[in-house]
Amino acid sequence: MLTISVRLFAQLREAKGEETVTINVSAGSTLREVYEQLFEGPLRALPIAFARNDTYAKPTDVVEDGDNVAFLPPVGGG
Amino acid sequence: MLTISVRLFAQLREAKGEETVTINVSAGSTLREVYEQLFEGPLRALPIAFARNDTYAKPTDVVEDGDNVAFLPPVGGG
Amino acid sequence: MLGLTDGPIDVATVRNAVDDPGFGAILVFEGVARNNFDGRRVTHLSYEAYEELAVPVLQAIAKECFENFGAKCAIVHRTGPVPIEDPTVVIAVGTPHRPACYDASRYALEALKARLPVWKKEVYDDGHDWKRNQVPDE
Amino acid sequence: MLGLTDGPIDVATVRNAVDDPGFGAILVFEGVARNNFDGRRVTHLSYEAYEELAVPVLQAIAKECFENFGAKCAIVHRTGPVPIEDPTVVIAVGTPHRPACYDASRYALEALKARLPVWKKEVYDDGHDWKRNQVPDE
Repeated sequence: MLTISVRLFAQLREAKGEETVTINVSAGSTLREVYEQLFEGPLRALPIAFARNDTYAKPTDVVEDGDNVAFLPPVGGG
Repeated sequence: MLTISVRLFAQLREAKGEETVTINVSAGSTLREVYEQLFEGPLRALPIAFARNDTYAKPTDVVEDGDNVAFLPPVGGG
Repeated sequence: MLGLTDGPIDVATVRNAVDDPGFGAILVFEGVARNNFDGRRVTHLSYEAYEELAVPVLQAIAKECFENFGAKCAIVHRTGPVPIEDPTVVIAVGTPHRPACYDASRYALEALKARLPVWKKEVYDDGHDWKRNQVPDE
Repeated sequence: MLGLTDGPIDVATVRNAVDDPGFGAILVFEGVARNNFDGRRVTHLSYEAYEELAVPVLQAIAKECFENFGAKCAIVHRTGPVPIEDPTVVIAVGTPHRPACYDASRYALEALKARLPVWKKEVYDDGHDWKRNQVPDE
Protein backbone atom coordinates (compact mmCIF):
# COMPACT_ATOMS: atom_id res chain seq x y z
CA MET A 1 0.00 0.00 0.00
CA LEU A 2 1.01 3.60 -0.70
CA THR A 3 0.11 6.63 1.35
CA ILE A 4 -0.80 9.78 -0.59
CA SER A 5 -2.17 13.19 0.23
CA VAL A 6 -5.21 14.40 -1.73
CA ARG A 7 -6.14 18.06 -2.06
CA LEU A 8 -9.81 18.84 -2.65
CA PHE A 9 -11.65 21.91 -3.95
CA ALA A 10 -15.19 23.28 -4.07
CA GLN A 11 -17.91 20.60 -3.98
CA LEU A 12 -15.31 17.84 -3.47
CA ARG A 13 -13.92 19.64 -0.43
CA GLU A 14 -17.44 20.14 0.91
CA ALA A 15 -18.30 16.46 0.41
CA LYS A 16 -15.34 15.34 2.54
CA GLY A 17 -15.36 18.29 4.92
CA GLU A 18 -11.58 18.64 4.50
CA GLU A 19 -9.21 20.53 2.20
CA THR A 20 -6.71 17.68 2.34
CA VAL A 21 -7.20 13.99 3.07
CA THR A 22 -4.52 11.34 3.49
CA ILE A 23 -5.40 7.91 2.10
CA ASN A 24 -3.89 4.52 1.42
CA VAL A 25 -4.11 3.16 -2.12
CA SER A 26 -2.82 0.04 -3.86
CA ALA A 27 0.52 0.25 -5.65
CA GLY A 28 -0.08 0.90 -9.35
CA SER A 29 -3.28 2.93 -8.82
CA THR A 30 -3.95 5.62 -11.40
CA LEU A 31 -5.23 9.09 -10.50
CA ARG A 32 -8.63 8.19 -11.91
CA GLU A 33 -8.75 5.04 -9.76
CA VAL A 34 -7.86 7.03 -6.65
CA TYR A 35 -10.67 9.45 -7.49
CA GLU A 36 -13.16 6.63 -7.84
CA GLN A 37 -11.99 5.18 -4.55
CA LEU A 38 -12.93 8.48 -2.87
CA PHE A 39 -16.07 9.59 -4.69
CA GLU A 40 -19.21 7.95 -5.96
CA GLY A 41 -22.60 9.01 -7.31
CA PRO A 42 -22.95 12.43 -8.98
CA LEU A 43 -19.48 13.56 -7.87
CA ARG A 44 -17.89 10.58 -9.63
CA ALA A 45 -19.62 11.68 -12.86
CA LEU A 46 -18.00 15.15 -12.84
CA PRO A 47 -15.38 15.83 -15.52
CA ILE A 48 -12.41 16.04 -13.16
CA ALA A 49 -8.93 17.33 -13.98
CA PHE A 50 -5.96 15.93 -12.11
CA ALA A 51 -2.73 17.28 -10.69
CA ARG A 52 0.19 15.45 -9.15
CA ASN A 53 2.76 17.36 -7.08
CA ASP A 54 1.37 20.71 -8.30
CA THR A 55 1.59 19.83 -11.99
CA TYR A 56 -1.30 18.89 -14.28
CA ALA A 57 -1.41 15.12 -14.85
CA LYS A 58 -3.32 12.58 -16.91
CA PRO A 59 -6.07 10.43 -15.34
CA THR A 60 -4.03 7.38 -16.29
CA ASP A 61 -0.87 8.56 -14.48
CA VAL A 62 0.17 6.16 -11.70
CA VAL A 63 0.63 7.54 -8.19
CA GLU A 64 3.71 6.98 -6.06
CA ASP A 65 4.10 6.81 -2.32
CA GLY A 66 4.10 10.28 -0.75
CA ASP A 67 2.51 12.00 -3.77
CA ASN A 68 0.49 15.15 -3.35
CA VAL A 69 -2.49 14.66 -5.59
CA ALA A 70 -5.26 17.16 -6.43
CA PHE A 71 -8.72 16.69 -7.93
CA LEU A 72 -10.04 19.71 -9.84
CA PRO A 73 -13.77 19.91 -10.50
CA PRO A 74 -14.99 22.08 -13.44
CA VAL A 75 -13.63 25.59 -12.91
CA GLY A 76 -15.68 28.73 -12.35
CA GLY A 77 -13.26 31.65 -12.43
CA GLY A 78 -13.99 35.06 -13.90
CA MET B 1 -26.45 89.81 -49.66
CA LEU B 2 -26.67 87.84 -46.43
CA THR B 3 -24.24 87.97 -43.54
CA ILE B 4 -23.41 84.66 -41.86
CA SER B 5 -20.97 83.47 -39.27
CA VAL B 6 -18.81 80.44 -40.13
CA ARG B 7 -17.14 78.26 -37.51
CA LEU B 8 -13.99 76.42 -38.56
CA PHE B 9 -12.10 73.46 -37.13
CA ALA B 10 -8.71 71.78 -37.49
CA GLN B 11 -7.03 72.32 -40.86
CA LEU B 12 -9.81 74.70 -41.98
CA ARG B 13 -9.28 76.86 -38.90
CA GLU B 14 -5.55 76.83 -39.50
CA ALA B 15 -5.99 77.81 -43.14
CA LYS B 16 -7.96 80.92 -42.19
CA GLY B 17 -6.18 81.60 -38.90
CA GLU B 18 -9.55 82.13 -37.19
CA GLU B 19 -12.07 79.97 -35.32
CA THR B 20 -14.93 82.02 -36.67
CA VAL B 21 -15.19 84.17 -39.78
CA THR B 22 -18.05 86.44 -40.79
CA ILE B 23 -18.78 86.58 -44.51
CA ASN B 24 -21.28 87.93 -47.00
CA VAL B 25 -22.92 85.45 -49.37
CA SER B 26 -25.60 85.73 -52.06
CA ALA B 27 -29.18 85.02 -51.07
CA GLY B 28 -30.03 81.40 -51.96
CA SER B 29 -26.49 80.08 -51.36
CA THR B 30 -26.24 76.49 -50.17
CA LEU B 31 -23.84 75.35 -47.45
CA ARG B 32 -21.71 73.65 -50.10
CA GLU B 33 -21.56 76.86 -52.14
CA VAL B 34 -20.51 78.85 -49.09
CA TYR B 35 -17.78 76.29 -48.47
CA GLU B 36 -16.49 76.60 -52.03
CA GLN B 37 -16.56 80.38 -51.72
CA LEU B 38 -14.16 80.06 -48.76
CA PHE B 39 -11.88 77.17 -49.70
CA GLU B 40 -10.13 75.98 -52.81
CA GLY B 41 -7.46 73.45 -53.74
CA PRO B 42 -6.92 70.40 -51.49
CA LEU B 43 -9.17 71.75 -48.75
CA ARG B 44 -12.09 72.02 -51.19
CA ALA B 45 -11.65 68.32 -51.99
CA LEU B 46 -12.10 67.22 -48.36
CA PRO B 47 -15.32 65.32 -47.56
CA ILE B 48 -16.85 68.04 -45.39
CA ALA B 49 -19.88 67.69 -43.10
CA PHE B 50 -22.05 70.71 -42.46
CA ALA B 51 -23.92 72.17 -39.52
CA ARG B 52 -26.30 75.11 -39.38
CA ASN B 53 -27.16 76.68 -36.03
CA ASP B 54 -25.54 73.78 -34.12
CA THR B 55 -27.51 71.07 -35.97
CA TYR B 56 -26.20 68.79 -38.71
CA ALA B 57 -27.37 69.96 -42.13
CA LYS B 58 -27.22 68.83 -45.75
CA PRO B 59 -24.76 70.39 -48.22
CA THR B 60 -27.78 71.52 -50.28
CA ASP B 61 -29.43 73.38 -47.38
CA VAL B 62 -29.80 77.10 -48.10
CA VAL B 63 -28.38 79.59 -45.61
CA GLU B 64 -30.34 82.47 -44.13
CA ASP B 65 -29.19 85.85 -42.92
CA GLY B 66 -27.60 85.62 -39.46
CA ASP B 67 -27.01 81.85 -39.63
CA ASN B 68 -24.23 80.25 -37.64
CA VAL B 69 -22.72 77.75 -40.03
CA ALA B 70 -19.98 75.18 -39.32
CA PHE B 71 -17.73 73.18 -41.65
CA LEU B 72 -16.55 69.85 -40.22
CA PRO B 73 -13.52 68.18 -41.82
CA PRO B 74 -13.11 64.38 -41.42
CA VAL B 75 -13.12 63.61 -37.69
CA GLY B 76 -10.26 62.10 -35.68
CA GLY B 77 -11.63 61.38 -32.21
CA GLY B 78 -10.68 58.41 -30.07
CA MET C 1 -21.51 60.89 -17.80
CA LEU C 2 -21.11 61.92 -21.43
CA GLY C 3 -18.95 64.86 -22.36
CA LEU C 4 -15.66 66.56 -23.02
CA THR C 5 -12.97 67.79 -20.67
CA ASP C 6 -9.92 69.96 -21.27
CA GLY C 7 -7.93 68.41 -18.38
CA PRO C 8 -6.82 64.88 -17.50
CA ILE C 9 -9.68 62.34 -17.54
CA ASP C 10 -10.35 60.69 -14.18
CA VAL C 11 -10.76 57.09 -15.32
CA ALA C 12 -12.26 55.85 -12.02
CA THR C 13 -15.01 58.48 -12.15
CA VAL C 14 -16.01 57.40 -15.66
CA ARG C 15 -15.95 53.73 -14.62
CA ASN C 16 -18.02 54.38 -11.49
CA ALA C 17 -20.70 56.12 -13.56
CA VAL C 18 -21.74 52.72 -14.94
CA ASP C 19 -21.83 50.85 -11.61
CA ASP C 20 -24.94 48.74 -11.09
CA PRO C 21 -25.56 45.79 -8.75
CA GLY C 22 -27.10 43.86 -11.65
CA PHE C 23 -23.96 44.11 -13.79
CA GLY C 24 -21.51 41.21 -13.99
CA ALA C 25 -19.14 42.86 -16.47
CA ILE C 26 -17.54 46.30 -16.71
CA LEU C 27 -15.20 47.20 -19.55
CA VAL C 28 -13.16 50.40 -19.58
CA PHE C 29 -11.46 51.35 -22.83
CA GLU C 30 -8.80 54.04 -22.82
CA GLY C 31 -7.49 55.54 -26.00
CA VAL C 32 -3.99 56.63 -25.05
CA ALA C 33 -1.61 59.15 -26.60
CA ARG C 34 1.08 57.05 -28.29
CA ASN C 35 4.69 58.20 -28.71
CA ASN C 36 5.07 57.22 -32.35
CA PHE C 37 3.32 57.00 -35.71
CA ASP C 38 4.80 55.22 -38.74
CA GLY C 39 8.22 55.36 -37.11
CA ARG C 40 7.94 59.11 -36.48
CA ARG C 41 8.30 60.36 -32.91
CA VAL C 42 5.11 61.99 -31.60
CA THR C 43 5.72 64.63 -28.91
CA HIS C 44 2.05 65.04 -27.93
CA LEU C 45 -1.49 65.16 -29.31
CA SER C 46 -3.95 68.01 -29.34
CA TYR C 47 -7.70 67.70 -29.85
CA GLU C 48 -10.31 70.24 -30.71
CA ALA C 49 -14.05 69.64 -30.62
CA TYR C 50 -17.33 71.09 -31.74
CA GLU C 51 -18.79 70.76 -28.27
CA GLU C 52 -22.37 71.81 -29.08
CA LEU C 53 -22.61 68.88 -31.52
CA ALA C 54 -20.27 66.46 -29.73
CA VAL C 55 -22.38 66.11 -26.62
CA PRO C 56 -25.56 65.14 -28.55
CA VAL C 57 -23.48 62.64 -30.57
CA LEU C 58 -22.21 61.01 -27.34
CA GLN C 59 -25.77 60.91 -26.00
CA ALA C 60 -26.95 59.22 -29.20
CA ILE C 61 -24.15 56.62 -29.01
CA ALA C 62 -24.99 55.83 -25.38
CA LYS C 63 -28.66 55.44 -26.29
CA GLU C 64 -27.74 53.04 -29.11
CA CYS C 65 -25.56 51.02 -26.70
CA PHE C 66 -28.52 50.66 -24.37
CA GLU C 67 -31.00 49.80 -27.11
CA ASN C 68 -28.71 47.35 -28.94
CA PHE C 69 -26.86 45.72 -26.04
CA GLY C 70 -28.67 46.64 -22.80
CA ALA C 71 -25.48 48.45 -21.79
CA LYS C 72 -24.96 51.48 -19.59
CA CYS C 73 -22.31 53.67 -21.15
CA ALA C 74 -20.18 56.62 -19.98
CA ILE C 75 -17.80 58.44 -22.33
CA VAL C 76 -15.42 61.34 -21.74
CA HIS C 77 -13.19 62.71 -24.50
CA ARG C 78 -10.33 65.05 -23.74
CA THR C 79 -9.68 68.29 -25.66
CA GLY C 80 -6.60 70.49 -25.90
CA PRO C 81 -3.04 69.19 -25.58
CA VAL C 82 -2.62 65.59 -24.33
CA PRO C 83 0.79 64.33 -23.15
CA ILE C 84 2.05 60.88 -24.23
CA GLU C 85 0.58 58.02 -22.09
CA ASP C 86 -2.42 60.11 -20.99
CA PRO C 87 -5.90 58.88 -21.98
CA THR C 88 -7.47 60.80 -24.86
CA VAL C 89 -10.86 59.13 -24.45
CA VAL C 90 -12.37 56.81 -21.84
CA ILE C 91 -15.36 54.60 -22.61
CA ALA C 92 -16.87 52.67 -19.69
CA VAL C 93 -19.57 50.08 -20.36
CA GLY C 94 -21.49 47.89 -17.94
CA THR C 95 -23.76 44.92 -18.75
CA PRO C 96 -25.17 41.89 -16.93
CA HIS C 97 -23.04 39.47 -19.03
CA ARG C 98 -19.63 39.71 -20.67
CA PRO C 99 -20.32 39.17 -24.40
CA ALA C 100 -22.63 42.20 -24.61
CA CYS C 101 -20.04 44.21 -22.71
CA TYR C 102 -17.37 43.67 -25.35
CA ASP C 103 -19.86 44.24 -28.18
CA ALA C 104 -21.16 47.48 -26.67
CA SER C 105 -17.69 48.83 -25.89
CA ARG C 106 -16.45 48.18 -29.39
CA TYR C 107 -19.65 49.61 -30.88
CA ALA C 108 -19.30 52.81 -28.86
CA LEU C 109 -15.64 53.17 -29.82
CA GLU C 110 -16.22 52.66 -33.55
CA ALA C 111 -19.29 54.94 -33.53
CA LEU C 112 -17.29 57.63 -31.75
CA LYS C 113 -14.42 57.35 -34.22
CA ALA C 114 -16.82 57.66 -37.14
CA ARG C 115 -19.15 60.34 -35.81
CA LEU C 116 -17.81 62.41 -32.91
CA PRO C 117 -16.96 65.94 -34.14
CA VAL C 118 -13.48 65.96 -32.63
CA TRP C 119 -10.22 66.56 -34.47
CA LYS C 120 -6.81 65.14 -33.60
CA LYS C 121 -3.56 66.96 -34.22
CA GLU C 122 -0.49 64.70 -34.02
CA VAL C 123 2.51 66.83 -33.18
CA TYR C 124 6.04 65.79 -34.24
CA ASP C 125 9.42 67.38 -33.59
CA ASP C 126 9.20 69.10 -36.98
CA GLY C 127 5.51 69.69 -37.69
CA HIS C 128 2.03 68.28 -37.24
CA ASP C 129 -0.78 66.43 -39.03
CA TRP C 130 -4.53 66.46 -38.60
CA LYS C 131 -5.34 62.74 -38.37
CA ARG C 132 -8.43 61.39 -40.05
CA ASN C 133 -9.95 58.21 -38.64
CA GLN C 134 -10.19 55.19 -40.88
CA VAL C 135 -13.85 54.27 -40.97
CA PRO C 136 -14.49 50.56 -41.70
CA ASP C 137 -17.13 51.11 -44.43
CA GLU C 138 -15.05 53.56 -46.46
CA MET D 1 1.21 41.48 -12.41
CA LEU D 2 -0.38 38.03 -12.52
CA GLY D 3 -1.84 36.50 -9.39
CA LEU D 4 -4.54 36.06 -6.78
CA THR D 5 -5.55 38.24 -3.87
CA ASP D 6 -7.86 37.57 -0.94
CA GLY D 7 -8.81 41.25 -0.53
CA PRO D 8 -10.35 43.90 -2.79
CA ILE D 9 -8.57 44.24 -6.15
CA ASP D 10 -7.04 47.64 -6.78
CA VAL D 11 -8.12 48.19 -10.38
CA ALA D 12 -5.78 51.15 -11.00
CA THR D 13 -2.74 49.11 -9.96
CA VAL D 14 -3.61 46.34 -12.42
CA ARG D 15 -4.22 48.90 -15.18
CA ASN D 16 -0.95 50.71 -14.50
CA ALA D 17 0.96 47.44 -14.79
CA VAL D 18 0.39 47.51 -18.57
CA ASP D 19 1.36 51.16 -19.13
CA ASP D 20 3.71 51.71 -22.06
CA PRO D 21 4.42 54.87 -24.10
CA GLY D 22 4.02 52.83 -27.30
CA PHE D 23 0.46 51.74 -26.45
CA GLY D 24 -2.50 53.53 -27.98
CA ALA D 25 -5.16 51.33 -26.37
CA ILE D 26 -5.72 50.02 -22.85
CA LEU D 27 -8.68 47.83 -22.00
CA VAL D 28 -9.61 46.91 -18.44
CA PHE D 29 -12.19 44.17 -17.95
CA GLU D 30 -13.77 43.69 -14.55
CA GLY D 31 -15.84 40.66 -13.74
CA VAL D 32 -18.17 41.94 -11.04
CA ALA D 33 -20.22 40.12 -8.38
CA ARG D 34 -23.82 40.34 -9.61
CA ASN D 35 -26.82 40.45 -7.27
CA ASN D 36 -28.94 37.88 -9.12
CA PHE D 37 -28.87 34.63 -11.08
CA ASP D 38 -31.89 33.25 -12.94
CA GLY D 39 -34.15 35.51 -10.89
CA ARG D 40 -32.63 34.30 -7.61
CA ARG D 41 -31.14 36.88 -5.24
CA VAL D 42 -27.38 36.41 -4.76
CA THR D 43 -26.08 37.67 -1.40
CA HIS D 44 -22.39 37.34 -2.27
CA LEU D 45 -19.85 35.16 -4.08
CA SER D 46 -16.95 33.19 -2.69
CA TYR D 47 -13.98 31.89 -4.67
CA GLU D 48 -11.39 29.29 -3.86
CA ALA D 49 -8.27 28.65 -5.91
CA TYR D 50 -5.48 26.15 -6.39
CA GLU D 51 -2.87 28.87 -6.18
CA GLU D 52 0.18 26.73 -7.03
CA LEU D 53 -1.40 25.91 -10.40
CA ALA D 54 -3.34 29.15 -10.92
CA VAL D 55 -0.30 31.39 -11.11
CA PRO D 56 1.39 29.33 -13.87
CA VAL D 57 -1.93 29.28 -15.78
CA LEU D 58 -2.12 33.09 -15.61
CA GLN D 59 1.50 33.33 -16.77
CA ALA D 60 0.73 31.04 -19.70
CA ILE D 61 -2.31 33.13 -20.70
CA ALA D 62 -0.28 36.36 -20.56
CA LYS D 63 2.42 34.76 -22.71
CA GLU D 64 -0.21 33.67 -25.27
CA CYS D 65 -1.62 37.23 -25.32
CA PHE D 66 1.81 38.58 -26.12
CA GLU D 67 2.59 35.96 -28.76
CA ASN D 68 -0.81 36.10 -30.47
CA PHE D 69 -1.66 39.80 -30.17
CA GLY D 70 1.51 41.66 -29.11
CA ALA D 71 -0.34 42.57 -25.93
CA LYS D 72 0.93 43.24 -22.44
CA CYS D 73 -1.45 41.65 -19.96
CA ALA D 74 -2.02 41.89 -16.18
CA ILE D 75 -4.55 39.71 -14.38
CA VAL D 76 -5.61 39.56 -10.74
CA HIS D 77 -8.33 37.20 -9.51
CA ARG D 78 -9.87 37.55 -6.08
CA THR D 79 -10.35 34.65 -3.67
CA GLY D 80 -12.54 34.27 -0.60
CA PRO D 81 -15.86 36.10 -0.11
CA VAL D 82 -16.66 38.89 -2.61
CA PRO D 83 -19.48 41.39 -1.89
CA ILE D 84 -21.93 42.35 -4.64
CA GLU D 85 -20.54 45.05 -7.02
CA ASP D 86 -16.91 44.26 -6.13
CA PRO D 87 -14.64 43.04 -8.94
CA THR D 88 -13.95 39.30 -8.89
CA VAL D 89 -11.30 39.48 -11.59
CA VAL D 90 -9.52 42.33 -13.36
CA ILE D 91 -7.83 41.86 -16.74
CA ALA D 92 -5.82 44.80 -18.08
CA VAL D 93 -4.46 44.65 -21.62
CA GLY D 94 -2.38 47.18 -23.53
CA THR D 95 -1.53 47.22 -27.25
CA PRO D 96 -0.36 49.73 -29.85
CA HIS D 97 -3.74 49.59 -31.69
CA ARG D 98 -7.33 49.01 -30.59
CA PRO D 99 -8.44 45.89 -32.52
CA ALA D 100 -5.70 43.73 -30.96
CA CYS D 101 -6.61 45.16 -27.57
CA TYR D 102 -10.19 43.87 -27.77
CA ASP D 103 -9.04 40.54 -29.20
CA ALA D 104 -6.41 40.03 -26.49
CA SER D 105 -8.73 41.02 -23.65
CA ARG D 106 -11.44 38.65 -24.81
CA TYR D 107 -8.89 35.89 -25.38
CA ALA D 108 -7.49 36.27 -21.87
CA LEU D 109 -10.98 36.27 -20.35
CA GLU D 110 -12.16 33.18 -22.20
CA ALA D 111 -8.88 31.34 -21.54
CA LEU D 112 -9.14 32.19 -17.85
CA LYS D 113 -12.74 30.98 -17.68
CA ALA D 114 -11.79 27.72 -19.34
CA ARG D 115 -8.49 27.01 -17.60
CA LEU D 116 -7.89 28.92 -14.37
CA PRO D 117 -8.19 26.53 -11.39
CA VAL D 118 -10.58 28.75 -9.45
CA TRP D 119 -14.03 27.79 -8.18
CA LYS D 120 -17.01 30.08 -7.67
CA LYS D 121 -19.61 29.61 -4.98
CA GLU D 122 -22.78 31.62 -5.56
CA VAL D 123 -24.48 32.19 -2.21
CA TYR D 124 -28.26 32.70 -1.98
CA ASP D 125 -30.50 33.44 0.99
CA ASP D 126 -31.23 29.73 1.27
CA GLY D 127 -28.18 27.87 0.03
CA HIS D 128 -25.38 27.96 -2.50
CA ASP D 129 -24.17 26.51 -5.80
CA TRP D 130 -20.71 25.83 -7.20
CA LYS D 131 -20.90 27.47 -10.63
CA ARG D 132 -19.28 25.82 -13.59
CA ASN D 133 -18.23 28.04 -16.49
CA GLN D 134 -19.79 27.40 -19.86
CA VAL D 135 -16.89 26.77 -22.20
CA PRO D 136 -17.65 27.64 -25.86
CA ASP D 137 -16.37 24.37 -27.34
CA GLU D 138 -18.34 22.08 -25.03
